[in-house]
This record gives sequence, C-alpha cells and structure tokens, in this order.
Amino acid sequence: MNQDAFDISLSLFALIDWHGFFFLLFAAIACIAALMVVLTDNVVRMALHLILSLGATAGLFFLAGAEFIGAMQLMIYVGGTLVLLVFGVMLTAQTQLVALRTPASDRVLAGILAAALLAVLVQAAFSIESWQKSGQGIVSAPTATPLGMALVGVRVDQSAEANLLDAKGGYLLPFEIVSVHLLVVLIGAAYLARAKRRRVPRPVDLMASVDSVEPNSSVDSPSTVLSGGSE
Amino acid sequence: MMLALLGVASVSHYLVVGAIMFCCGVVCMAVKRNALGVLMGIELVLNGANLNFVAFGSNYLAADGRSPLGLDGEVMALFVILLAAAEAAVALAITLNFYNNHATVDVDRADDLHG
Amino acid sequence: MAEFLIETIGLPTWFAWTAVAGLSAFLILNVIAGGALVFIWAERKIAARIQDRLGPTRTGGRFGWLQSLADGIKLLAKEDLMPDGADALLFRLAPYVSFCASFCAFIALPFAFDTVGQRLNVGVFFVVAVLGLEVFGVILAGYASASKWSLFGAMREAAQVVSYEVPLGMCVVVPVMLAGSMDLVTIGEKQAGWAVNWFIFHDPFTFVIFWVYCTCAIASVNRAPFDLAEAESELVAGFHTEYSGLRWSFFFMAEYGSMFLVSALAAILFLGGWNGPVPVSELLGFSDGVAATAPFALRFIGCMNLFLKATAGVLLMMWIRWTLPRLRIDQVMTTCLKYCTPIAAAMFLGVMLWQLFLPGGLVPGSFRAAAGVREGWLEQSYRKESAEDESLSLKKLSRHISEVSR
Amino acid sequence: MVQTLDEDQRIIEFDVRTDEMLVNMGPQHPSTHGVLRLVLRTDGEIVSELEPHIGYLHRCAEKIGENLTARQWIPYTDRMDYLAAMNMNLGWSLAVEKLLRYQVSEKARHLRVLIVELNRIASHLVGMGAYGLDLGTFSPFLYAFREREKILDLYEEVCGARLTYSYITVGGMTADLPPGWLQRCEAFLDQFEPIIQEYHTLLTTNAIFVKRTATIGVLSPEMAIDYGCTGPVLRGSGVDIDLRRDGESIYTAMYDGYAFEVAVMKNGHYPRDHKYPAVPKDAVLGDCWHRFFVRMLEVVQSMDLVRQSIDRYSQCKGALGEPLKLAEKLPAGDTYLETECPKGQMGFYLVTDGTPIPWRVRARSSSFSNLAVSPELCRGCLIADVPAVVGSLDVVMGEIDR
Amino acid sequence: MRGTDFISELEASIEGSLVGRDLEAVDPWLEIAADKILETCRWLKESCEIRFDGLQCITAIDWFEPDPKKASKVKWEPHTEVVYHLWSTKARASLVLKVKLPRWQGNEPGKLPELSSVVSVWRGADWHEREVFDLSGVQFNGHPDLRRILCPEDWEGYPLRKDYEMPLEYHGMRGR
Repeated sequence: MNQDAFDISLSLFALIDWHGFFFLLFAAIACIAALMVVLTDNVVRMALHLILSLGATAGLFFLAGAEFIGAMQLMIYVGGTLVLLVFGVMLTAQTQLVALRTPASDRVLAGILAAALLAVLVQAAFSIESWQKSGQGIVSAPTATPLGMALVGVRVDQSAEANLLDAKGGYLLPFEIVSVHLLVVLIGAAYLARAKRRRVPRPVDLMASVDSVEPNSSVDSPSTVLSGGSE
Repeated sequence: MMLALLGVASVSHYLVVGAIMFCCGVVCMAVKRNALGVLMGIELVLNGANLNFVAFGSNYLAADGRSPLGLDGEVMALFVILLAAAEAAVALAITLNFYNNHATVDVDRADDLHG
Repeated sequence: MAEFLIETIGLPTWFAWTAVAGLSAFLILNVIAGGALVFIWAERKIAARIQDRLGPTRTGGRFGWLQSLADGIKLLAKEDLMPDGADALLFRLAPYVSFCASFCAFIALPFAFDTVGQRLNVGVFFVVAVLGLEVFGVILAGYASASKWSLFGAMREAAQVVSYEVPLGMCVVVPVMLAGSMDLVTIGEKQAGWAVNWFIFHDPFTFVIFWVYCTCAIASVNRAPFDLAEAESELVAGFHTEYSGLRWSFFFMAEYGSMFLVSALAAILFLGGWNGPVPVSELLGFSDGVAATAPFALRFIGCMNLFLKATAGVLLMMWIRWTLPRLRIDQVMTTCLKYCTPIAAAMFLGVMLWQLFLPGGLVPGSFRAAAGVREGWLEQSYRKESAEDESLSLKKLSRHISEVSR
Repeated sequence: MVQTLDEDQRIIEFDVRTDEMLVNMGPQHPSTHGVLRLVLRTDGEIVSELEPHIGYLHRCAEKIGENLTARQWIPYTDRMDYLAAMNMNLGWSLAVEKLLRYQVSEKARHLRVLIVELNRIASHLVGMGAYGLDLGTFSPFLYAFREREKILDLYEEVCGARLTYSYITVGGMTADLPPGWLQRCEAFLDQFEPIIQEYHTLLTTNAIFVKRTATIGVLSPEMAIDYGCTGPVLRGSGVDIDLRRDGESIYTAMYDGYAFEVAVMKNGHYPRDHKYPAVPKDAVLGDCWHRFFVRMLEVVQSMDLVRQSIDRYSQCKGALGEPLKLAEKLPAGDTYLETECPKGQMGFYLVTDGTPIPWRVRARSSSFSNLAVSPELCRGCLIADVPAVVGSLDVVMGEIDR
Repeated sequence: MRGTDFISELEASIEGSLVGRDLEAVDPWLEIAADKILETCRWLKESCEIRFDGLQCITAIDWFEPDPKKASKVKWEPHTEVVYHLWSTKARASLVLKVKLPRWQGNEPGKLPELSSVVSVWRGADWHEREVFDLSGVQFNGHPDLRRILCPEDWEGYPLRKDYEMPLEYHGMRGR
C-alpha cells in the first residue's frame, strides 16, 4: 500500500464534516425519494418512497437541532399517518388501480411548471445574504421543554426566569384549537368510515330446545325398534 | 472535497431541500390519478413547508446563532404535523367512501357534481 | 469517551469521534445480535423446562449453549427462496427495515449513566417512535410476499401496533412527568438511591401503570398472547411465512431486539434503570455516582444492573408466551381500547393529582428531585452541563476539523 | 353446499368494499390435524364460507375389508382413529360378534372395558392438548402427551404396540395382561388424577381460553342431530346420549354393572361427582368450550370406569378365553353396530354371504359426520375461530378418509 | 310404539312404499321402493311416532359376482342395494331401510342408477350420499352438490363396485 495514498485518504477522511455529510445524506434521500414518489406508478411503492422521504426529513430536523419535532415527525407522520395510508393503499389495491397512469402531455406540463416553481423557490432561497451563511453551530438549550411550556402559554425563551408567568405570546389558544380540531377529525373520520350494518348477533337460547330431545323415559331397553318386537 | 467545503449547512440549503420536496409534492398532486397518490403529494408539500419552518426556527443553523423565528418555527412545524395527520385521516376516510361507492380511486372519475 | 481518547491518548479528534461512533454501533449491534442468540437459547431452555423437557443439551458441550449459533449457521447456509409473485425489491428490503428500526431505537437507550449511543433530550419519545417503525418491515413483508397468510399477518400487525401505541405512549408519559424530562438518562438518574425511589413504587398509580405498560409492550413487540401477526395455528407463520434463511433470521433478531428494548425501557422508566435497589456506591462513600466522571467500574455495574432487569423482563415475556393461549384479533383490540387506554389515562390523571397534592414518593422525602420536578425544565435547559451535552459533539467536531484543516 | 336456513346467516357487511378472498387452509397447515384441507372464502378476517375437502388419506380400507377375513381386518381398524385404536378394534370385534351371536367371557368383558376406557383417556388427552395448540398455547400439549406416553407404555406391555394395537379382537383379546400390570395401571391413575386440575388451570378456566372458546361455534342440538354429530360434540350441545348406556344390548351389556354418569349438561348442571371448575358465565351450551369440557369430564369418567374395571377384572375367576379362528366362517346376513368411541359413535356395517370373508364392509366414521357440520359452525366467524371450531370437533383424518 | 305398529302405519300412509321386510334377521330391516324413499324418510322423521331424527349411515352394496364361474352359483340377481341406518334420539332406537336398485340404469353400463336424495330430510346425508356416489356409483337426484368426496374429482370408476379395476395410470402415477 502506497503510504502517500494512505495519508491522503486519511486526511481526506479527516476533512469530512460529519454534519455536512449527514445533511447531504438525508437531503439526498429526502429529495430522491420525493422524486420517486412522483415518478413511480405503483401506489405501494409510492408509499414506501414517501416513508423514506419523510423519514429522511425527520433526520434533517434532528440535524437542525429540532429533536422534538424530529421525533414527532417519526411518530405521527411516519408511524401513524403512513400506516393509515398503507392501509388505504392495501384496501384499494386492486390490480387495475395499483397503477393509474396520466397522459404524458399532462406529465410534461406539470414537470415544466414544477421546474419553474422550483427555480423561483431556489432563487428565493439564495436571495438573502444571512440565510446563506453557515450557522455558528451554537447548540442552544434543548427545545422540547420550552416548546412544551410554549404550548401551555409560557414562553420561557422570551422572558427572564423571574417573571415567567407574565410572559406573553404563548400558544395556549392555538393548542386548544388544534386539540379540538383533532378530536373533531377523529370523530369525523370514524363517522365517514363507519360500518353501516353490523353483525347481527344470533340469539342463542338452546336450553329451550334441549328439552325437546330429552330422552323419553318410557323406552326402557333401547335397541333397534324392530327387534323389540321379535325378541 | 465538496463535503468539507460545505461546513455546517445553512438555512438556504434547507430551503432548497424544502423547495424540491414542495415541487415534487405539487407535481404529485397534479399528475396522480390515484386519490391516494394525491394524498401523498399533499403530505410532501406540507413536509417541504415544514422543513422551512424548522430551518428558520433553528438557532443551530442561524448565522448569528439567534434564529429569526425562534421557538415559533418549531411550534408552527408541530401544528403542521398535527393538522397533516388530521387531514390524512379525513382524506383517507373520504377516499375509502369514494372507493365504496365507485369501486375506484381514480380522482378523474370523481365528477358526480359535474352535472 | 471521545474526549478521553483525545485528551489522554492524544488521538486525532476526527479519528476519536469516528472510532467511538463505530464502537458504539458495534456494541449495540452486538447487544442485539448476541442478545438474540442468548435469548433464543434461553427461550428454548425455558420453554423446555416449562414443558417438562430438556431442550438443547448437546451442541457446544453442556446445556446446548451453542445451539442458536449452530442454527444461525444453518440459516446462513439455507437456500434463499422468494415466491414467484413476490415484489422482489420490497420482499428483500422488508427484514432489514424491521431490523434497522429495532437497531436505531437502541441509539438513544442508555445502558448506564451516560453510557448511551446518543443522548437525546427527547430520548423516550425517540425510542417509542422508532420502535413503531418496525411495523413497516412487517407490512412490507406481508404485502410483498404474495401470500394471503402474510397479508393477513401484516394487516393484523399494522392494526395492532398502531392501536397499542396510544396506551403505550400514555404509560411512558408518566415517568416523564415524574422526572420532568424526556431524557432517558435523566429519568434513570432521578431514581437513584434506595429501591423506593423507583418510579414503580412512587405511588399506587405508577404501580398499576407499570403493568399496563407491560401489557402494551408485549403487544407492541408481538409476543404471545398478542402474537397475532405470526399466529402459527391460524396464519401458518403470518408475515414471515414465505421467508427463509438469513432474511427470516433478521426478523427474528428484530423481534428479540425489540423485546430487549421494551424491557430495558421498562427498567429505565419504572425500575430504577441502572441503579441497584441499594445505593451501594453512596453507602461506600463514593461520589453520588451520578457525576459525569463516574468511574468506568460504576458504569459497568450500572450496565449489569440494567441488563439484569431487562433480561428479567424478557424472561417474563417468555414465561407468558409458554403459558397463555393466543387472543383473537378483536379481543386484542378490545384489550387495547377498552382496558389499556382508559386505565392508562386514569392512572395518568391519578399520578398527576398525586404530584399536585402529595409531591414525592410513597416514602415522603425520599425523592431527591421531588421539588425540582416543576423546575425540571430550568434545571435541564440551562444547566452548565447541558452545554457540554453530547449533542454538542457534532459542533465540537466540526470546529476541531476546521482547526485541523487550517 | 346445503341450502342454509336464513336465520342462521349472520349478515356481516362493512362499509369498506373489500374483495372476497379464497384461502386454502391445509392440507399443509399447522392446525388442520393431519391432512384436512379447508377452503375459506373470507372477507377480510371474516369467514363467509368454509368448505372442507377430505380424502387425502383415503386408503380404501373398506375395499380391503372385502378381501380379508373379519379378524384379518382388525389392523385396518387400528389405522382409522389411530388415537383410539383400541376402541376401533372393539367396535369391529363387537360387530362381528353380534353377527355370530357370540359372547366373550366375563373376564374378557372387564378387560375390554379397562382397555378401551384407558384408550379414551389417551385420545382425549391428545384432543385436549392439540386444542390448546390450536389456540396458540403449546405447553398443555406436551403436558398431555407426557401423560399419554404413560398410557402408551402400559399398552406396549400389553400388546407390544404403542399406536396400532390390534389387541382386542373378534372373540376376545390376543393376550392376557402381563403380571403386575394392574398395579402399574393403578399407580398411573393415582398420579394422573391431580394432574387434571393442572389442565383445568391452564385451559378450561383460563380467561383467554374461555374468551376464545365461549360462544364460538355454537351447535344447536337440533343441528347436531340433523348432521349426525355424535360423541362429545353431541353431548356438548346438551343432548343426553351415550351409547355406553343407550346403545345396543351387546354393547351396553359390556358396561353392565358399571356406575357412570353421562357427561352432559342437564338442567344447567354437569354431573358433579368430582371437583370440576364451574361453567363460565359467557359459555353457551353447544359452543367450543362445552365440547372441550365434556371431553375433560369424560377423562375423569373414564378414570372411574378404569378403576371399577380393575376391581372387577381382578375379582374374575376363570380364563380369558381364546379369540375366534382367524378364518371363522361368518353366517350370511348383515349387521350394523355403533359403539361410543372417544370421537363419537363409530359404526361398523358388515354384510356377509356365508364365507369367512365379508361381502361388504362399511365403517361409519364419527369424525366424518362431525366434520360435516363445520361449514355451519364457521359461517361468519373470524379466521382465528376456524382452528378453534375445527379443533373442538376433534376430528381424526385417518377415520374420516379411511 | 314398538315393533310392527309403525310399519302398518307406514304402509297406510305411503302406499306401496314397503316392498319387503325381514324382522327375524340380526338387524331387522324394511325394504322400501326406490321411488318412495324420500317420501318414506320424510314420514319417518316428521310424522312417525318414533321420530327418526338422525341418519347414521348410508351404504351401497354391490351385489355382483365378477367371476363367471361363481356367478352362476349365486342365488341373487346382480343389483345395487342402498342401506339407510336411521336413529331416533328420543326412543334411542335405530331402523334399517334397504332399497334395491339396478346396477346400471336400464342395464346400460355407465349410466348410474338413480335415487332421490334425502339431504332435504337429514342434512347429515350430504356427505354420506357423496361418498356413496363417489365409491359405489349411485346418482342421488336432488342432492345440492353431488361431487366425489374421497377420490379426486377427475377419478374414473367406482372403487367399491365389485367389477372395478384400478386404473393403470393416474396423472403419470402407476396404478397397478
């Protein structure tokens, strides 16, 4: 093994910034999987790619220091919503429905529009100076607790410790609204997908019918009927 | 090497990823005829947007270590996730209902109100 | 550990971090794979003893302790079969999805104080969330196998796991509330001291909810009596009917990995984690045993403590499996929705009220952190130590790298 | 299929439109008790139709019987209900003896009771253990087999075989008991008796077991009789019939003087001559739980009978008597005899033309009729209930396919 | 209600149903006219005082001697006999009915003798009749689903007939 080459590869290895590396990895997975969702026709594969994409997004959240949102994404989105989606896919997965194709012209048109939209968005993303600067990478305090406090109306990140309860700008009301909204949705979804007719339980009253086959005590010596006469 | 030059990712990088996901979602919504495919497109769009919220709200990514949105970004992202879950549940219920009545999930055939 | 390597031995920073990351991954992988081997052997022996048999006796000398290894080799050598109508990509992918989910959840699981792959301040949440992803492997396997039995198994698993996440989440929230943190390391540390400090003995509600947690945990890792997804007398082998060889063994490893994981989680959340029932180190006059500089030996003992508790949990699951008949799918759902969820909710409420009116454990004052619970977030978020959290590691690393490269 | 009564059809309709699925359960399936193939038409987890396909084990036993003498056919009866081969031997032997109007010696009579009742215990142990297996618990299966093994050991001493005995034969038995056997048998019974409580704990009274079996596969007495169900399946529906008491005289004479109460629920009670667990609240007469429970009661009942027969047999003076010649000439005629086997009433029909070789041999299998009712019981149940229902019928494919 | 009482009742209710009897045999039996079997069975189950609510067994016996040397010595004409064993749960009693059928319908080999199915009387007759059809070749009219039950569906011949010969080959498997 050439010592120089080894040194170079080692130093290259040393150059890798793991944060950047993981960002690139997750970003690539998220983008490619998202693209695959568009390009795949098989609805089950689409769901798989969507899972990948959203999972990688969760990874990006972790990288951005939003651990709680990342875990939330994994739990609610990937764990809950998508299982629901896969359920739906399987329930409706008949062969003729698995791959529904759109005319090519529509696809091209949509592609062009999307490309234009993407161009605008990317331009916007790089238009502001401060956004382009790499972060200082300062790890602030974990956000889960302040987030939780914010949801119950206390903004610990915006006020001094002394006057916590005076702090304004909490999210108690939106939180309540979302909670009620979720409840409504839960009931609504259950209502929409309810079973219209349920199992009709068969009334079981067998004791009454048992009596009808109680042995007749008048028959003393059970045997064939006919031999009864001949014996 | 590209990787080494990148350093800590910037907000812009996140925005680009978000933009790509968003556009994929839009195309997905536009192109797919399967109602569930449309639903997946919506999820992608919401996630692209979410990525932006988190990126803006992250102190870690901010150039001066103090993000413009602060905690608000994450709270918004949280609400988006919750509402997306709710939206998915309802949309799925509607899709299943549609499937029951029409034996298809092709959105192009959902034209009962067309007159 | 990386700091130790850098400062004491003087290894290059990047190497130290990479090596430590690699080592952690290696160790966790070994815990799962080695654990699976040991647990499969234990399951055989326990099942055999329960059933008046001997179980494996010859492979590897006495007790047949090499039996699972021999089985592993057999599985490796088996022909790799795939059904004709299978979706090749998904079929191949599915076992690894399952295994990865089980493996990833270990990242945030502390084995002793600060002996954790990556300390996360949402540790519990992360573990439960990632564990829930295991269901995807099962669903994919069921769908891709092109077998009706597999599909039945997958659908059952999906319905079951998604439902049981609700009560499981509620059970997990209780220790989080008591400790004032979602960080598993913090939760474990709050239970240091005598056994009465363990959250299971905190108040009557936690005692009840521990058993609810056990039920839900067994259900969420698909063990009997909730093993509907692979119910052999109904669905042949459920979602892994069509699997053989290495891929099948990956499902198995994922199953035993998750079993160990939920048991370890139970140990950390309710049974004092790595703290023994008697605070030996404190009695002997060591530092309080929680310092970041905790000597290696203490950590090792902590690890053993946790392993012991988690193994006890796994053995309990085995005992249950070889005793009880299987529930039916509707009964599994009833158990979840009509019993586990309401009980968990009620207990959650109870613990909350207990905290309000009777702060502290059953033995008053035994909880060091009792008063600090409400301010937990402050203590947590602005502690000096937290700045030196391992979550810093990435930043530190990049800073070091930029210095090095200059 | 048979036109079904409207009221029996439980209407299940879910809002989600799902496609019906045809599922093959068996012949290679862990819970089909051999080579039974059940074709299920399912809507999701719900079974809308079940059709058993049998014949995978058909060995033309009846055709073979037309070419052998009556005694030569005994080994073929072994292979019908191979879990209760002694009962099969007895059924055929009695049918031939009935045609010959032959009566075995008193000693042979008691020995026959002893042997077949012991076999009934062994058969029910398998039925019970395998039923646990069907419901997903493995351990009771091995507990049951452990005890059955001891019975087989006893049989091995008696006739050298552990499964296909050919011990009871036309006109008596092939051999007398070896010395000391009765003591060993009694020792077995003594150690077995407390173990039954263990089975009750693990299965009969286990909450999950009760949940899985109560109100599942309810078989009404009318339907049971209509389908020709017999044995524990019939008694599990509350019909008080046991051929040991109600059968033909040549068979009931064998049990003359024996005290036993038929294991059937009468006026809401099972005979309470032993400590049995109470009937759970949600169990309905005729469901899987009752069929299972009747078998458990019969184990105890058979134990009693074995004890009684040991007493009588040891008190019997005189010789056991030799069995009939291998090629005994049979009078022209025909006869049909049913006996109470562990699985139900096993009937043998024998048509002769005056030669030692029967003209026609017919075996009426109890499992055959018991299995025929399974489509009725499984309509509208869940997939998980199918093994529970079929297992509770306790069928043996060797007997069905013959 | 025992002995011959119900026989005269049967004769009175369904004329021409009873064509023979042997009350002295080991198992006494009644012979029923082939075209009256369904009617008779229904009467025995529903109207007779001893309700024969159970069907134990249906058997077909092929009275045919394939060996021409022996065939000249037998006393009977070649025919198929279908035997029904009935059971009364109430009376704990059984009854044997016999029906004589030609071996082949109209003595035309290959054309199965026909008989009314009793599935509408006892549902348990379903499988028994299928078995008789499968192994002895009796066509049961009115059976809801008359298919082979023990032999494969594409099996040829009726194995329990005396002149049955095992096929030389079945799906590539050697038969003899």
